[in-house]
Amino acid sequence: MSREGSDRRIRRPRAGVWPAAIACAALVLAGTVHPLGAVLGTALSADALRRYAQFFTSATDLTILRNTLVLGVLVGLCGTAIGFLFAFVQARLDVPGKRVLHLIALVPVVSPPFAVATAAVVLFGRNGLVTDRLLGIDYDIYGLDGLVFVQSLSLFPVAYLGLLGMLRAMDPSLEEAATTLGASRARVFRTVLLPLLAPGLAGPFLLLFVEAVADLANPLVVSDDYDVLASQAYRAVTGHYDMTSAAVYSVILLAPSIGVFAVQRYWLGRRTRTTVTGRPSGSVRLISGWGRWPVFALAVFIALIIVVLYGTVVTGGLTRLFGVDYTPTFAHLAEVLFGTGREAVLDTTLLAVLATPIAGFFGLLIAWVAVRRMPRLGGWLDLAGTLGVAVPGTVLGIGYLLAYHAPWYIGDAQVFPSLVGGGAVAGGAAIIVLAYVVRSVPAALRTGTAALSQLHPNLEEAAADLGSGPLRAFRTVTLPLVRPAMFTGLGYAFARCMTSVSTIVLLVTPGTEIITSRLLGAATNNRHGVALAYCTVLTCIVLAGFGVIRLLVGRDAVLHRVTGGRQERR
Amino acid sequence: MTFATPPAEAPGRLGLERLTKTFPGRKPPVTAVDEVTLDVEPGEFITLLGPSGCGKTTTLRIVAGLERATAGHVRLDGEIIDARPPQRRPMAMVFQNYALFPHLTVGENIAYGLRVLRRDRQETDSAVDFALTGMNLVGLESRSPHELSGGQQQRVALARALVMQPEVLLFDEPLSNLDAKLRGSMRAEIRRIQRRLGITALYVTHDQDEAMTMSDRIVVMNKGRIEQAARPADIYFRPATVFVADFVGRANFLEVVPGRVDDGAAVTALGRAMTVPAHPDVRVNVAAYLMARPETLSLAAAGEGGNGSVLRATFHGHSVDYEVETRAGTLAVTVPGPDPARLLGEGTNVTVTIDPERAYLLPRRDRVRAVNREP
Amino acid sequence: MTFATPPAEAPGRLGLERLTKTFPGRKPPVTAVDEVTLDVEPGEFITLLGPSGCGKTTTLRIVAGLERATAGHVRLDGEIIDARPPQRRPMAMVFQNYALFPHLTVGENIAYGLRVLRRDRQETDSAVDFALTGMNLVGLESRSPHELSGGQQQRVALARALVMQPEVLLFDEPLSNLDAKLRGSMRAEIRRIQRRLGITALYVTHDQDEAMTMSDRIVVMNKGRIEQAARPADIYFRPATVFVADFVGRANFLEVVPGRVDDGAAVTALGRAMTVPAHPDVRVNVAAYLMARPETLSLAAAGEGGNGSVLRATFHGHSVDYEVETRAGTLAVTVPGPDPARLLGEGTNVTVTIDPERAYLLPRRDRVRAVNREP
Amino acid sequence: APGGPPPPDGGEVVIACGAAEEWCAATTRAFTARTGIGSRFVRLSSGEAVARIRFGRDAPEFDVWHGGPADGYAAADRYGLLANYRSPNAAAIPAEYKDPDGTWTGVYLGVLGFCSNTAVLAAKGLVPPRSWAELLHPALRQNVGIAHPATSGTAYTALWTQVARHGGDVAAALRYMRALHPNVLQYSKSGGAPAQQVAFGEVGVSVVFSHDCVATREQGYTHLRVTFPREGTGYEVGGIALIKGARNPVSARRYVDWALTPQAQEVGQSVGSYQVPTHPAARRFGMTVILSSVTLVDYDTVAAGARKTELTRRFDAEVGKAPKP
Ligand SMILES: Nc1ncnc2c1ncn2[C@@H]1O[C@H](COP(=O)(O)OP(=O)(O)OP(=O)(O)O)[C@@H](O)[C@H]1O
Ligand SMILES: Nc1ncnc2c1ncn2[C@@H]1O[C@H](COP(=O)(O)OP(=O)(O)OP(=O)(O)O)[C@@H](O)[C@H]1O
Ligand SMILES: [Mg+2]
Ligand SMILES: [Mg+2]
Repeated sequence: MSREGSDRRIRRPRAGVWPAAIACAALVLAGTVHPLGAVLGTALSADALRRYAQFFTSATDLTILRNTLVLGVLVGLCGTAIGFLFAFVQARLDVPGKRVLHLIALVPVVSPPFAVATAAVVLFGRNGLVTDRLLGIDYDIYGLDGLVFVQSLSLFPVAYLGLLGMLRAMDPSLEEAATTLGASRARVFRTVLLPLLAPGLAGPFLLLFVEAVADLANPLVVSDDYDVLASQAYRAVTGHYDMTSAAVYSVILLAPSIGVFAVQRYWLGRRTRTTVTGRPSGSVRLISGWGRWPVFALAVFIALIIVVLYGTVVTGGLTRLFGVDYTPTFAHLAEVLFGTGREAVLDTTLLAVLATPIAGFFGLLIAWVAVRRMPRLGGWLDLAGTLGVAVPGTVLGIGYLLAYHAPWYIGDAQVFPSLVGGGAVAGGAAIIVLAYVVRSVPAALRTGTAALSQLHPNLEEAAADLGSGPLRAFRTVTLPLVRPAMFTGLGYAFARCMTSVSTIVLLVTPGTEIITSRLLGAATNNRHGVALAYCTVLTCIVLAGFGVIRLLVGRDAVLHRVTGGRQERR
Repeated sequence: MTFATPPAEAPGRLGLERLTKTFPGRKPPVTAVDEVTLDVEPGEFITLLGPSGCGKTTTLRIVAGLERATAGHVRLDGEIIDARPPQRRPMAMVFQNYALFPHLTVGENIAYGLRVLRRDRQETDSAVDFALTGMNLVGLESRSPHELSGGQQQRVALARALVMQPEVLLFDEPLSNLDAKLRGSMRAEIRRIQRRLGITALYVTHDQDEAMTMSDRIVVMNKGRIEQAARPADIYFRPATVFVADFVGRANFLEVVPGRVDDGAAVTALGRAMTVPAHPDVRVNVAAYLMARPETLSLAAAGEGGNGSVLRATFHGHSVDYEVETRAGTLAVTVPGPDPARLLGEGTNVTVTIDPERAYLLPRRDRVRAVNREP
Repeated sequence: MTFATPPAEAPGRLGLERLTKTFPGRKPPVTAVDEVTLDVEPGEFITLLGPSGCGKTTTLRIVAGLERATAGHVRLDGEIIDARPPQRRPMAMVFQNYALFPHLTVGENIAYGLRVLRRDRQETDSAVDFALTGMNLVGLESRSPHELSGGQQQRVALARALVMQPEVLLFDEPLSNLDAKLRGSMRAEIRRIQRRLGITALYVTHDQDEAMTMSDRIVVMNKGRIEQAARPADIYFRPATVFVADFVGRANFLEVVPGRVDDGAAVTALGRAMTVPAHPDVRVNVAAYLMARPETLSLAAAGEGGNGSVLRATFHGHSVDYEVETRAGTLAVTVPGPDPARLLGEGTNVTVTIDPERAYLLPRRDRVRAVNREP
Repeated sequence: APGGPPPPDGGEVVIACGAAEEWCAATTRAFTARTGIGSRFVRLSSGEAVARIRFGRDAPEFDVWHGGPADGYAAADRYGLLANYRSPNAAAIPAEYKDPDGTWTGVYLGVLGFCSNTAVLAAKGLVPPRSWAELLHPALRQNVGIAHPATSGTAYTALWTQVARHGGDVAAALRYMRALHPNVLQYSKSGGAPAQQVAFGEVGVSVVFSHDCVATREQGYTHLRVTFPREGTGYEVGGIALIKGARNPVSARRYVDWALTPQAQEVGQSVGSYQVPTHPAARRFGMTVILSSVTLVDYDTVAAGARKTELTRRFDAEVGKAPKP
C-alpha cells in the first residue's frame, strides 16, 4: 500500500469525503463482504478442513489449481495486450478506418457466454467453416487455447477503453522529451509510454485475471478437458449438492486474486505516474512510418475475427437452421422480440438500466477514495470491490441467499426485510440490482483507479482552493478528466448486467424474467436459431446502451493537439 | 460615558505559529518548513524570498490548507483554521505549476471559482472579461490551455485566482514565465487589485526586484526557517544575518575587528578608518564583517598606485560590473550608466572607496560562502 | 604547390529559412512563427527574446523536430533536416514545463539520454554525478520528481539536457524558477559547458539581463517575426526598431525632427541642440524618435527653474527610478547607487540632461505604446 | 373443482421447476387452466434448486419442486428439505420410479441413447450403432461425443449404465470406457453439447438422452437418428416433491396430485420435451420412446448417487487422462 503522508499526492481525509467513503463501504459490505463471508463461513468448518487437506494432496486438484492460474494469467496478458494494441492503433497510429475499428472493438463487450463459444466452434471447430473448410487444417479450439481465445476476446474491451482514455490524456511532452534525448520510437514506447501506462495495464490485467479465473460459462462450453476451479465449484453445487466443497474451492480461488491484487498495489504504489498536469504542452505525433502497418494489420486481423464471430452469431439468429439451412428468416427474432422473449428482454433491460449508473458511480467513487483521499481504507474498499467478481457467480449467489433470504430481527422487531424471493422487497428485484451492481463495479473501479493515478493532484487542489468541496471538485474537475474511464465503467457495467447469469439465477423470482437464462434454455434445447437471435438482440441493446451512455457522459475533452496525419473526431 | 465598540478589524489577519512540515518518506525525513512564525496584518503584502527548495511553496500550501502541518497552527482573524478544508478558507492560490483545468477553456478556467460561489451569470462574465483584460488575455478566452504559450498559461492561472477577490491571496512565483515588460504591468495590476480590496497577500518570488518594489515586508527563508522578516530597505541595508545580506542583492564582505562600538562602530577597511552602522550583536574586538553593496563602492582609475586592479568587467547595458582584486580579497563594484567606450579594461589599477554610511557591520555567525548550498 | 583541404568546420551550424508555423485549429488560424530566417554559427549562443506568446517556444520546437513547420526549412551543417525525426537530431532541449519523467528518479531522469546512447555504466554514473554537482542537486538523486520543489525540478530538466553534450542545445526558459543567486551560478555553468564543448545554443529567456550577459547574439521576436538579431550592446544602444528599444530595457522616446543627417543627426531635445547617432533610415525633416535609456539621463535638483519636476520615485536598493514630468512628456530616469536619505521627493524641480553619445535616433515607423499589447 | 370452498392458503402455488423453460410454462399453465389455482414458477437447475431451497428454508418461497433428476431430490431429502407426501395418484406410478419413503415421485423418464449423424456416418460407410460394442468400432475414432461424467448428469448416467450392465463390476465398466476413449473427440462439460456436436457434424455419434436428440432433430437437423443399445441402457427419473414448510400446502398438494395424472404428463410432449411419462396411462406422442421397445438396465439411482464422487475420480485418473493411441 502507499506510504501515507510521504507523498503530497495524498491529503488527509476531510469531512466531506466521509459520506462518500461510508456509502462505498456500505455497498461493498452489503454487496460483497457480507455475502461472501456467509459462504466462506462454511469454508472454515471442521468438515471443510478435511477438504483442504484433500485438495492439497490430490494431484488432480493441484493440476486444476495450476490450470486456473495459467488460464488467469494468459487471459490477463492476452486480453490486456489486445486492448493495448487497439488503444495504441487508435491513439498513436496514422491509419485509416479508426472509427470502424473502434466500433468493432466495442462489440465483444457483449458476450453472452454461449454465443461466442458456439460461433467459435462453428468457425474454428473440428468441422469448422474456417479451420476445416477454408484452411483445411486439423484443428479444434477446444481446450486451453480456445478458452484463452474466447475469454480474451470477450474481456479485452475493458482494457481497450481504459487504455485509450489514458493514452489520449497523457501529456505528450514526456514522449517529446524522450525523443529529444535520442530515444527511438520503440524505446520511448518501452521506457516512457509503458511505465506511465502501468496502472492502465495492471488494472485490466487484474480484472481480466479475476474474471477469467471465476468465469464459468466459457469453460463449460469450450474448455474440453481443461478443468478449472470455477467449474469445480460449480460442479460441487450442481452435481454433488456440496456447498462446503464449493466454498472451499472459492476460498482457494480467492487466494490468487487477492495475491495479484496485492502485488499490483504494492508495485504501482511505489511510483507516481501523473501525466495529466495543469500545465499542458506539446503535441501528439501520430506514427506515420512504415512500422505502423504490421501493427495495424494485427489489429485488423483481430477485428476481422470479431466481425466473423459476431457475423456468425447474427447470421445464426436470422437463418432457419444454424449449420444446416441458411434460408433467411425472421421467425427467431420475432419469437424473441414479440413472442415469449419479450418480457425477458424488457425486464432484463430495465434492471440493467437501474443497476448501471449505480455501478459506474460507485466504481469511480471507490477508486477516487482509494487513490486520492484515504489510501488505507480505500485500499480495503478497492479490494472488497474487486472481489465482487473473484468468485464464481453461483457462489456469490448462494452468499446472497444465505445473507439476505431471511429478514433480520433484533428481538421481535424486524429491522431488515427479506431481499430474496418473490415476497421480498420490490418483488426481489432489489437484490438482483445489487448483484448486478456488485458484479459490474470492478470494471469501473479498475479503469477508474488507473485513470485517476494519472491525474496530477494539483488539479483537484486548485478546485478545492477555489472553493469546491471534494465532491464538487470530483464532479467538475476529476470526472470530466476521467470521462473515458467512466464511459468504460458504465458501458461495461451495462453489458455485464445484460449478460450475467449464474448469480442471478439463484435470485430470480417468478416475477422476473432474465434474458440470459432464456438464452441458455434455448441453447440447451439446441434451439440455436432462437438462442442466437437472443444474442443478436442482446448485442443491439447493449450497443444502443453504449450510444446512450456516450450521449449522457459526453465526449472526451481534447487535452492535447494531435499532429501528423488524419485526425479522428472523438 | 459610553465607549463605542472598537471598529471591526478588516478581515485577513493571518498568523503562522511555529509551523513545521516534515515529509517522512525519506531517510532522513525532509523538513521543508521549520518552526515558521509570522504575523501578517490584514491587507499587508508579504513576500517570501529564499533559495530554491527552502520551503516557500510548502508554506503557502499549508496556509491554503492543501498540506497539513506536522506541527504548529495557522490562524485566520484570530481563529485557528488547521482543520478547515481548503474550500472553506477564503483564500485563492496561484500554483507554481499553474494547475489549469485542462478540459476547460480559458474563460471557464477563470470563471470556475465564481461559478462555485454561484455568482450570477452576468457578474461572472463581467468579472472574467475584466480579468482577461487585466491579464492581457483578450481574444484567448475560448482556447484550451494546451493552445496557449507558457506565459499565457501562467496569466490564466493568475487571473483565475484574482477574480476570486478572496481575503487572502497566495502567489507562488506567478510571474516567472513573463517577460520584463509584461511582468511590470502584471505587478502593477496585482498590487492595484490587492490594495483596492485590502486583500492580504503572501507572495513567493525569486525576483528580488519584484520583492523590493511590491512588498510591505519581505520574509527571507533559508532551509525552512525564517532568517529575517522586515521592510525592503531594512532587508537590503540592515540585513539581520550574513545569509540575508548575501542572498538579497549582492554584497561584499570585508573582515574587520571593530575597535569601538556605540552608535556606530569604528573599523578600518581598505586602508581607511571609518565609522559604520552596526548590527546590535556586534561586539568590540570580536571579528565582524563589513558588508558593502557593490553599487555603494566607487571606482576611479588610479594610473599607478590605487588599492586594487580590475580583474574582470561585465557589461550589463544599464551598468558595468567590475571585479576588483584588492588586498582584502576580490570585491564586486557596480558602476551605473557607463559609457561603453570608456570601460576600465582588465588589469587597470583603480582606487576603490567605501561609502561608510551605506555599509553595515554584521557579527560573524555563519560562514559566508556556505550560503545557498543545498539541499 | 598543394593546398591543404580547409579544416572541417565544427559541427552545429544551424539555419532557419523562412520558417512559418500556423496552427489551423482556430478561426482565424494562429500564426505563431512567421517567416523566421536566422543563421547560427557553430558554437554560437543565441538568445530569443520577445513578449509572451511571440513564438519562441514554437521556434525551438520546430528546430528540435517536435513540430513540423508549415513552411520553410531547418538546416543543420548545411543539410536540410525537416524530415529528420527528433531522436535523430543531435540536439537536446530543456522544456518550459520541464517534462520530467514522473516514474523515474532524479538520477534516472538525468541518465536517461546517456542510457539511450548506451554509454557504459561508469561513464553514465560519473556524468550524472557531475551534473548533479553542477546543478546543485547532490543528495536528491534518488527522489522522485514529485518530491522536489519547483526550482529543483527545473534544474533536473536542465541537467538532463546538459549531460547529453549534443551539437545543439535548446533551452526554453531554463532558469525561470530559480532565485537570482542560483540563476547566476547556473548561467555560468551553462555558459562554461557550452563554450568548452563548442555547443550551439538557442536560448529562450524573458530575463533581459540573462540575455545581455550570456548571448553572442540576441534575437528579438514579436508576433512571430524577428525584429532584430544583433549583439547585445547593439540591441541595447542601437535598436533596429522602436519595438526593440522599448522591449529591451527601458527607453524614453522624444519626438524630434532632425535638421541634418550625416554621420550623426542634429536634433533639439529638452531645449538643447545636440548631435546624436542615427538609424540609417532616419531622414532629414521627417519626424523621428530620440531614444534615451533612463540611466543615460542625469538628474540634478534645480531649486527654481530646471526642465522638469519629479512625479514619482521608486527605490530599488541598488538604484532609484524617477518619473520626471517635462514638457516633452514623462521621462524615466534611473539614478544608481542612491543614498536613501537623499532621495528627491515628489514635486522637486529638477534638470534632466541627455547624454547625446548614448542616445539614438530612430525612424518613426510604428507607434510606441502599441508595443507589447497582444495577442 | 370450480365452485368449491377457497383453500386456506394463498390460493396459488410457487414452483421450482427443473425442466426446460417451455415445459415449465406449459405445465403450470395447464394446471391453472385445469384447477383455477394460480401458479408461478422459477426455472432452476437441480443444484441451484437444492441450494436455493436449502438456504431459504427458514422462509420457503417454493411450495413444490417439479422436474429435474432424482438424485437432486435425494440430496434435498438428505438435508431434510422435502415434506413427505404420498399422493393418492402416485399409486399408479411403477415402484422403481419413486422414492420408497414417498418423499418424491417420478414424473418422467429420460432414456439414454445414441444420437447419430447419418450423413457423417454414411461418409464413413457406417450405420447408426445399436450396441455399446459397436461404439468401439475403429472407424469411429475421434467421432464419438460424450460429456464428462463429473460435470454432466447425462454422462454419469452413461457411466453408471456400464456399471449396471456389468453387474456392478466397476473395473469392467472403466475398462469399457477406456476402450471407448480413443473414439471420444472430447469429454465436453455439459450434457447437451454432444447433441450439438453431432448436429453440426463435429462427430458422427454421441451418447445423450434420446429426448435431447429428438428435440434437436425436431429443430430441423433431419439427418439425426436415435438408436438404443441392445445390451440395455440407463435412464434418469425426473421427480416431483412437496417442500417442507410450504406456504401454500393445500394448493401444493393439489398440484402434486395433478402432476401425477396422465393428462399432466402429456403436456411436456406438446412443447418439444420428449421425456417418457411415468404414468402408464399417459399417451406417448410419436417422437417419444416406447419403453417396451428399449432394453433398460437395472438402474439403481441411490447407489449411483452414493458412488458418484468415487467413480468420477477413478474415471478421471484411469480414463480421462489417458493418451489417445
Ligand atoms: N495548439 C495551438 N493552437 C493555437 N494556438 C497556439 C497553439 N499553441 C500555441 N499557440 C499560440 O501560438 C503563439 C506562440 O506560442 P509559443 O508557445 O511559441 O509562445 P512563446 O513565445 O513561447 O511564449 P511564452 O513566453 O509565453 O512561453 C501563442 O500566441 C499561442 O497562443
Ligand atoms: N513530497 C516530498 N517528499 C520529500 N521532500 C519534499 C517533498 N515535497 C517537497 N520536498 C522538499 O521540501 C523542500 C521544500 O520544498 P518547497 O517546494 O516548499 O520549496 P520552494 O521553496 O517552493 O522551492 P522553489 O523555489 O524551488 O519552488 C525541498 O527541499 C523539497 O525537495
Ligand atoms: Mg516552490
Ligand atoms: Mg514559451
